[in-house]
Amino acid sequence: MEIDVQVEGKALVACVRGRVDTVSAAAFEKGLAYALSREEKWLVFDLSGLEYISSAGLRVFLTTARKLKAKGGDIRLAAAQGSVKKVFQVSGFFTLFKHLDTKEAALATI
Amino acid sequence: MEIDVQVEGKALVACVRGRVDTVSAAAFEKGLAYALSREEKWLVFDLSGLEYISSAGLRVFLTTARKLKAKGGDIRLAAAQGSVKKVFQVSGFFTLFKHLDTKEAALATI
Amino acid sequence: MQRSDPPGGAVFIELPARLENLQAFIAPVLAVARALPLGEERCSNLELALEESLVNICNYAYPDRDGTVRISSRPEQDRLIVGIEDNGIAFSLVEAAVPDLSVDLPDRKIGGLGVHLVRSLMDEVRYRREADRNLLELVLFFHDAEVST
Amino acid sequence: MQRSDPPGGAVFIELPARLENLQAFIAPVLAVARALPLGEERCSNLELALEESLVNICNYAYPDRDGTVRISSRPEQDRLIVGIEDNGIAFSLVEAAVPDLSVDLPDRKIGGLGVHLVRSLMDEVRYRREADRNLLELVLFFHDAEVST
Ligand SMILES: Nc1ncnc2c1ncn2[C@@H]1O[C@H](COP(=O)(O)OP(=O)(O)O)[C@@H](O)[C@H]1O
Ligand SMILES: Nc1ncnc2c1ncn2[C@@H]1O[C@H](COP(=O)(O)OP(=O)(O)O)[C@@H](O)[C@H]1O
Repeated sequence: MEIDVQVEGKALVACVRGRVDTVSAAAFEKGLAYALSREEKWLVFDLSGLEYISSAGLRVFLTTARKLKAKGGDIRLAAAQGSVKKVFQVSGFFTLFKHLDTKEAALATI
Repeated sequence: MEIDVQVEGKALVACVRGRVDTVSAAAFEKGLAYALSREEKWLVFDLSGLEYISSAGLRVFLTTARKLKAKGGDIRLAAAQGSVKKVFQVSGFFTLFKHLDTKEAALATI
Repeated sequence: MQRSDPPGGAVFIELPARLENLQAFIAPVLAVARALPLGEERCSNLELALEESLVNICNYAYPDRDGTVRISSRPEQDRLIVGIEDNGIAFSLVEAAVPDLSVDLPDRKIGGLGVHLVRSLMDEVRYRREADRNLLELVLFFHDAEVST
Repeated sequence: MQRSDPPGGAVFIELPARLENLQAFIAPVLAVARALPLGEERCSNLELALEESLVNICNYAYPDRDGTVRISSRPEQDRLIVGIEDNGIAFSLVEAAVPDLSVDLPDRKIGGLGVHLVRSLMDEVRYRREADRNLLELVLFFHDAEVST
């Protein structure tokens, strides 16, 4: 799992790559702590490089979204691929969160 | 497997960390190409961070030493630990090459 | 290479039910699956279903003692069956309640996705309690486009 | 946790003899070994012996066709036995020649260390050819300081 967070306008973009599983979910959550400590309240997840996610990782999206909603913001999902996209969909994440094909499209919805 | 090579006086020091197995031996060899392309003909392997080595990795030490000997130099081994040290010893490497407890001691023999 | 043997794959592993053993359980079963006409996406679904069910056994099946898990896997004619057994507390992954996924974020349960994912991503999930053992079976049918006969 | 079950470990895996399956063979056997009174250094020796013998089967046992390897592992009273089986060309790891390790670098053979390491690091190595199969057994006795009885 690799994550890097960058400011793009009034939002943050978190680019997540590799595997977020039971073992690496804690590192994923830690990697987001910086994003949550900032004043931006919108966070776009660029998932184009995410290869695998399990429920321990999905949980982090839910808790992160709750924290940002409490500030008046939210998360957006972008560019989930293949089996990862299927997992998000089956988990109902595409009704909870907007999912766009690209990071740019996701940023444009904010 | 991680390797970094630095110049120390008239020798090079290659610090090898992690695992050198059948799969990563090729990357190990590639990481040494830079060292072999330089004019220094002495190479000290700092093995303090090496956790595992299999015969595919041992082979790289032998071929590297041959190349340096052809230039009038050699390799030195330093700081092999635990089961890795056992593997070098059983393979006869401590009669082929000088092994010292520290990188500094190995550099002092050149 | 002149000809191919049948892919040949079978796994039986019993190990302590501990998270540090996750990959030791999952990697061989996935290697069996990858040699079968399932396709990469369904192999990835299987990996996820294995992780979720094994993690739950490690976390919940043995609340007050150590215990083991057995995993076994072998292709049948038209399907891969993976058996997962433990002798922890009775738990039916087939009947367990799953969270309501239609509610909005404030009311949405944070947990409970693991069981839901296993049931959604496998073609068939069977459970029975036999003596003091939980016997779970995950089934994937071969019906990938790449089937080679 | 109130009490410990016996460590409980057993492995049987058959997979195509391919380097990409190395970890799928090795990880479960190592997990069995790590739950036994062998100590970390001897577990690492076992990892190496498994890698060397499996890599050789992948590289040499099936020169002109695909084939499989079976690995099985189970603790007996005072030892861990790991069986490695293939039906490739006959090869006795016990009798194979090993390079002369006393000669100096110019004369030293570059290969041949794998067989030598397996024989040096295991407590016992047994080989027999049965029908068209190679049956190799690697044995480690429990005699680590941490033995708990
Ligand atoms: N093997 C098991 N043994 C006992 N209880 C279990 C087992 N697996 C799951 N459970 C119960 O089912 C619940 C839902 O599991 P799951 O869907 O994986 O979500 P989570 O683990 O995030 O709660 C768990 O919280 C636990 O109470
Ligand atoms: N399973 C096997 N089947 C056939 N030949 C083998 C097998 N294992 C090893 N050999 C032969 O024994 C030789 C020595 O093997 P090894 O000590 O691992 O060194 P290397 O693979 O570096 O040559 C190999 O080169 C090969 O010719």
